[in-house]
Amino acid sequence: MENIESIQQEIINEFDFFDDWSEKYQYLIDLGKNLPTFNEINRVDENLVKGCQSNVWLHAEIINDKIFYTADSDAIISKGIISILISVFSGQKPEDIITAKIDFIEKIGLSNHLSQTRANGLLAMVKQIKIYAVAYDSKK
Amino acid sequence: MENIESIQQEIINEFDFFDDWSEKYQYLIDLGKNLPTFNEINRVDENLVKGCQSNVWLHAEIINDKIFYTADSDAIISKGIISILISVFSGQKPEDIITAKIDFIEKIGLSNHLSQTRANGLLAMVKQIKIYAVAYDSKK
Amino acid sequence: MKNIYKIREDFPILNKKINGTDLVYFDNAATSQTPKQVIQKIVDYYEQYNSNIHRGLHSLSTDATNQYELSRKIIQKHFGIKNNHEVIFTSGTTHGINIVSSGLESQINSSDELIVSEMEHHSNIVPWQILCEKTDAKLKVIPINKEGSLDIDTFKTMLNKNVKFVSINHVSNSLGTINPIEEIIELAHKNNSKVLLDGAQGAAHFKINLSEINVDYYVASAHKLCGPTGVGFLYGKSELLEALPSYQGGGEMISSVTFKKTEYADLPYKFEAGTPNISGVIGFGAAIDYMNDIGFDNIESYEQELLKYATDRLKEISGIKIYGNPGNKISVISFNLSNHHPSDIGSILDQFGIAVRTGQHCTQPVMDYYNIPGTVRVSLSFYNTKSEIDLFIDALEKASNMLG
Amino acid sequence: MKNIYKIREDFPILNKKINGTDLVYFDNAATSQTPKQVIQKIVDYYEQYNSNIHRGLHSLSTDATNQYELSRKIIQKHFGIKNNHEVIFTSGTTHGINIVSSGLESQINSSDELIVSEMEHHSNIVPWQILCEKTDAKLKVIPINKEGSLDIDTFKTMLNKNVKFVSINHVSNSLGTINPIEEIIELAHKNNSKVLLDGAQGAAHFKINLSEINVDYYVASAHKLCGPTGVGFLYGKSELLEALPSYQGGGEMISSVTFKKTEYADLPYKFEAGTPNISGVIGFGAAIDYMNDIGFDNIESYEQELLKYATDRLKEISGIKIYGNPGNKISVISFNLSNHHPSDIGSILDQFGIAVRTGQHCTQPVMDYYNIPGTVRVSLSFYNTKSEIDLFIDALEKASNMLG
Ligand SMILES: Cc1ncc(COP(=O)(O)O)c(C=O)c1O
Ligand SMILES: Cc1ncc(COP(=O)(O)O)c(C=O)c1O
Repeated sequence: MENIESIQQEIINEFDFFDDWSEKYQYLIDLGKNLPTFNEINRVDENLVKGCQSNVWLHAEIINDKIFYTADSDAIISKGIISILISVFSGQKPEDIITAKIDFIEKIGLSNHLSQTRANGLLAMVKQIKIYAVAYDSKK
Repeated sequence: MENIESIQQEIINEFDFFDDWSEKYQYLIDLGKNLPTFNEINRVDENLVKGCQSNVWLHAEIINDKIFYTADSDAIISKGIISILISVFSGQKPEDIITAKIDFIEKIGLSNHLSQTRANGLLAMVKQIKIYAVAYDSKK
Repeated sequence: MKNIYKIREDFPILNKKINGTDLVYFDNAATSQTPKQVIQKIVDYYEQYNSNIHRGLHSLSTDATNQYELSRKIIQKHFGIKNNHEVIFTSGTTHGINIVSSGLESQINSSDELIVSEMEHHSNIVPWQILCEKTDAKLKVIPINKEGSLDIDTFKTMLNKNVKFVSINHVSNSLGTINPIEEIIELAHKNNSKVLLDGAQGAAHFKINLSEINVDYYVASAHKLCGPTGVGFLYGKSELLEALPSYQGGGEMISSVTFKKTEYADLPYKFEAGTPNISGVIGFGAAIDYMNDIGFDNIESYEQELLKYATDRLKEISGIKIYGNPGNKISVISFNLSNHHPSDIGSILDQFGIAVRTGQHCTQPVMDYYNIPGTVRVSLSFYNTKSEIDLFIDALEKASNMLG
Repeated sequence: MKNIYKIREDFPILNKKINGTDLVYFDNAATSQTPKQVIQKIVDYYEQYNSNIHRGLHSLSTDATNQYELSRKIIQKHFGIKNNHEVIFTSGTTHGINIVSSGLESQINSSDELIVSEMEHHSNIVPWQILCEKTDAKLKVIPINKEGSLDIDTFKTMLNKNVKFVSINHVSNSLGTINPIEEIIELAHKNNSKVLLDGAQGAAHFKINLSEINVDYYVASAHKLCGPTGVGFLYGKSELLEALPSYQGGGEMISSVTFKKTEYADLPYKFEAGTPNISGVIGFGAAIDYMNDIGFDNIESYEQELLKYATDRLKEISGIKIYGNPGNKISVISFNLSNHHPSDIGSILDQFGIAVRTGQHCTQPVMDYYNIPGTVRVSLSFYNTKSEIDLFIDALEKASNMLG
């Protein structure tokens, strides 16, 4: 498993290929469509991320000291964003997730193309990802 | 007794002599100082005119079918204004007071020099004067 | 009507570029744009006669008071209100409803019933829920039907001697439905129920004469009427407003204060405690003057033309589902496209410079009724054009392709 | 400080002529004037990004939301507030006090006591009278003395276990007295009483750190702080605001509405029902930025200089009686001249272009204490000058001659 920083760098490289916002959006949409099916058992209110315009469910479980995230949303662009977040964080160690500096969002130029409402949603997702990590970390 | 209209005209003529606001104000102040002493018996809440920044008391009595007004205020400019109103209305018949068109206020150019608050106060006084007239008229 | 391009010149914001393309502002039901005449009036206030109003003896205060009270007269005249003191300035529709709902507390008891409808804005639901919680009165709900109209037959069966109050919007902000308010008011009055009309949406689209329709209370917001934010008004019949306790304590609303006894001022000041939104009130008057210059008849017919054009063009797109198809509606269209989430559509449209609103539009019960998470809402105003609608349709088709 | 003539250029209204002469605006305690930077910010809003805030997906809404929330941050920082959500936007000081006083209804009962002072503005008296009427609690009053200071010794004897709340102004608007709030807060807290500080007058004259003084609630109005009308803020400690019921029902303040159950949103939105005064809030932030650019230390020392000069010059005039002579005061002077009625002085000063306030200044108990119908109040701001004071003194002497 690569570390969080290098995965972020890969994402940044990937987005560098795109010429305009529509290609970025198309990429997000495609990612959203390919997000693995969410286990219906986890579609519960406790997994709802507050502060998104659409519903976002985020589930976390720990396997061999690493956290694995799965998620879903009823909006496809949200799903695309989640997909990226999962590729960054899923399979990492709690302590790494907690301390990770998340800067790829500005670097891929997406923040200019996300409304405040969506940007808040994204922040809420990152926060929730970190909260899970803190919770697991403190249980150790 | 002259009629209301001709008294108003005299007041307008009088004010025509003045060059600026300060002479008008000085005249009002002098009139205020010379307002006959108000009978203390009439300094009661029922005689208070609502809507003036200072306290204005207005009393009316009927003698031989004519209404005689007396008034007082704790502010001298208000007293001056009252003094003019009394010279216009006091000693007139109720029906004449009720139907009188009051236009000397604009014509003497005082409305430009009265704040809204004072102008409202003046209106309130005229209204009260007319209310007394209506009351006496309906008793006849 | 004044030439549409001349009208558009009055609105500086319409020149704005978003993401490199021209702004197309189709979110008028949330907030309308402000013409330069209104902006200038606000600037004049701050540059020429900014001052606290009432009781001031100096010229600035006189000017500010006169302009503030002039707005009251403009509103009185425009809305066909009998008495000047029946116009109470508020901070908006929500504030106006709350003055009434909280003021009724002592007049409502546990055997009483209040009626709202399923299509109300949250601002016309929550205050009545709070009142019902405090008094144990019952809140009843007029249902809507698939067309997005009120079910008036059911409303008739709901009326009984316990119904003290009916609070209803003139026009639904999420569906655009124009409700048969004359009929509702008549039915309610026959039942001895008072009626509050939420005019937040209606006021911007046609002229209304409150004395003629004989409504008991009416509320609206300036910001939906080409006016500034933070101001609106409440109309109430004199005798009802007099029976209503004041909402806030403070300066201006009292005539005398001692620690033994405080006397309240007369209407309208009783409800206007504290320094009001003076520049806002003055801008509100200017906005109504502006709209009357354009002419409400012109506004109405032009907006209906836009509505028809936009609806027709939308229907060309496959997968479009429009919510609400009432006989009478304003230029608001709520829709979804295939199974796409409204926020996906809204985000992509925004990239094309097209501002629409997505979500529940503060009318969650309407969304629950249609069992959807929300809609994309296009709301058109008299300063919009058919070519803007074309741009919107183009963008929507592109969004549809992107979402696949 | 920035050169005073440069500062005056920021205020377009200061060029105004009244009755042919230059305006001298000495009514700053009623409403302060607005610099062009703030006016421009308001114009920018309407010309560039006027839009309803929160939940909107489009760019205008994003811009408006960001600017609105930026103002919250500016206020948070300026007033030394720990948490951003502890800043609640209101329509002004009066509104803020009413949110608290009406919200406390369920926490106060008939054995409780509330304390205000004899020098409060009506806005900080009437809401508590209403609360006491509803709950049968007792309203106690800290007396003032001839100097126009609070009688702190008496306050100490008033504190007992029944005193739940103390509501007090930082600075008296009619006398200018700066109250010893640190001491009052400490005494109240030792007694387990909560304290609301009415900052309507204080906020414009010096910086205050609410965390340091550890006050429980604080309120102020933008229009007294070089900001626009119709906006202010309420600060409250998180846990207190959370325990307070929301004041109004409506949009924005709820997170979910069904007819079965409505869930309220978190702070600060719980108290910000309905479309707020968006342009006002944004202008408020710009006003605080503007004043910080001038520098509150500079403002304070310059205003003290003006106060001293004006007081000295006033005292030269025979028959002047100044009310209040506390150790600490802001640049406000309340006076009478011989036996002349304040409104006579005010009217004549207005003819000379000098705007002062006359009357009771919404502090009738203070006037009752001094047994006068009112005062002439001169309130100076950092954009006033000594030569304006000279003009005022000249005019006052002429008024005195005219009145004889
Ligand atoms: C000390 C004090 N409190 C409260 C207020 C009321 O402020 P507002 O009218 O802005 O609500 C004022 C305004 O004059 C004041 O001076
Ligand atoms: C029908 C209706 N009622 C009430 C409101 C609330 O208006 P405001 O937010 O101006 O208080 C709105 C605004 O969206 C509305 O559309």
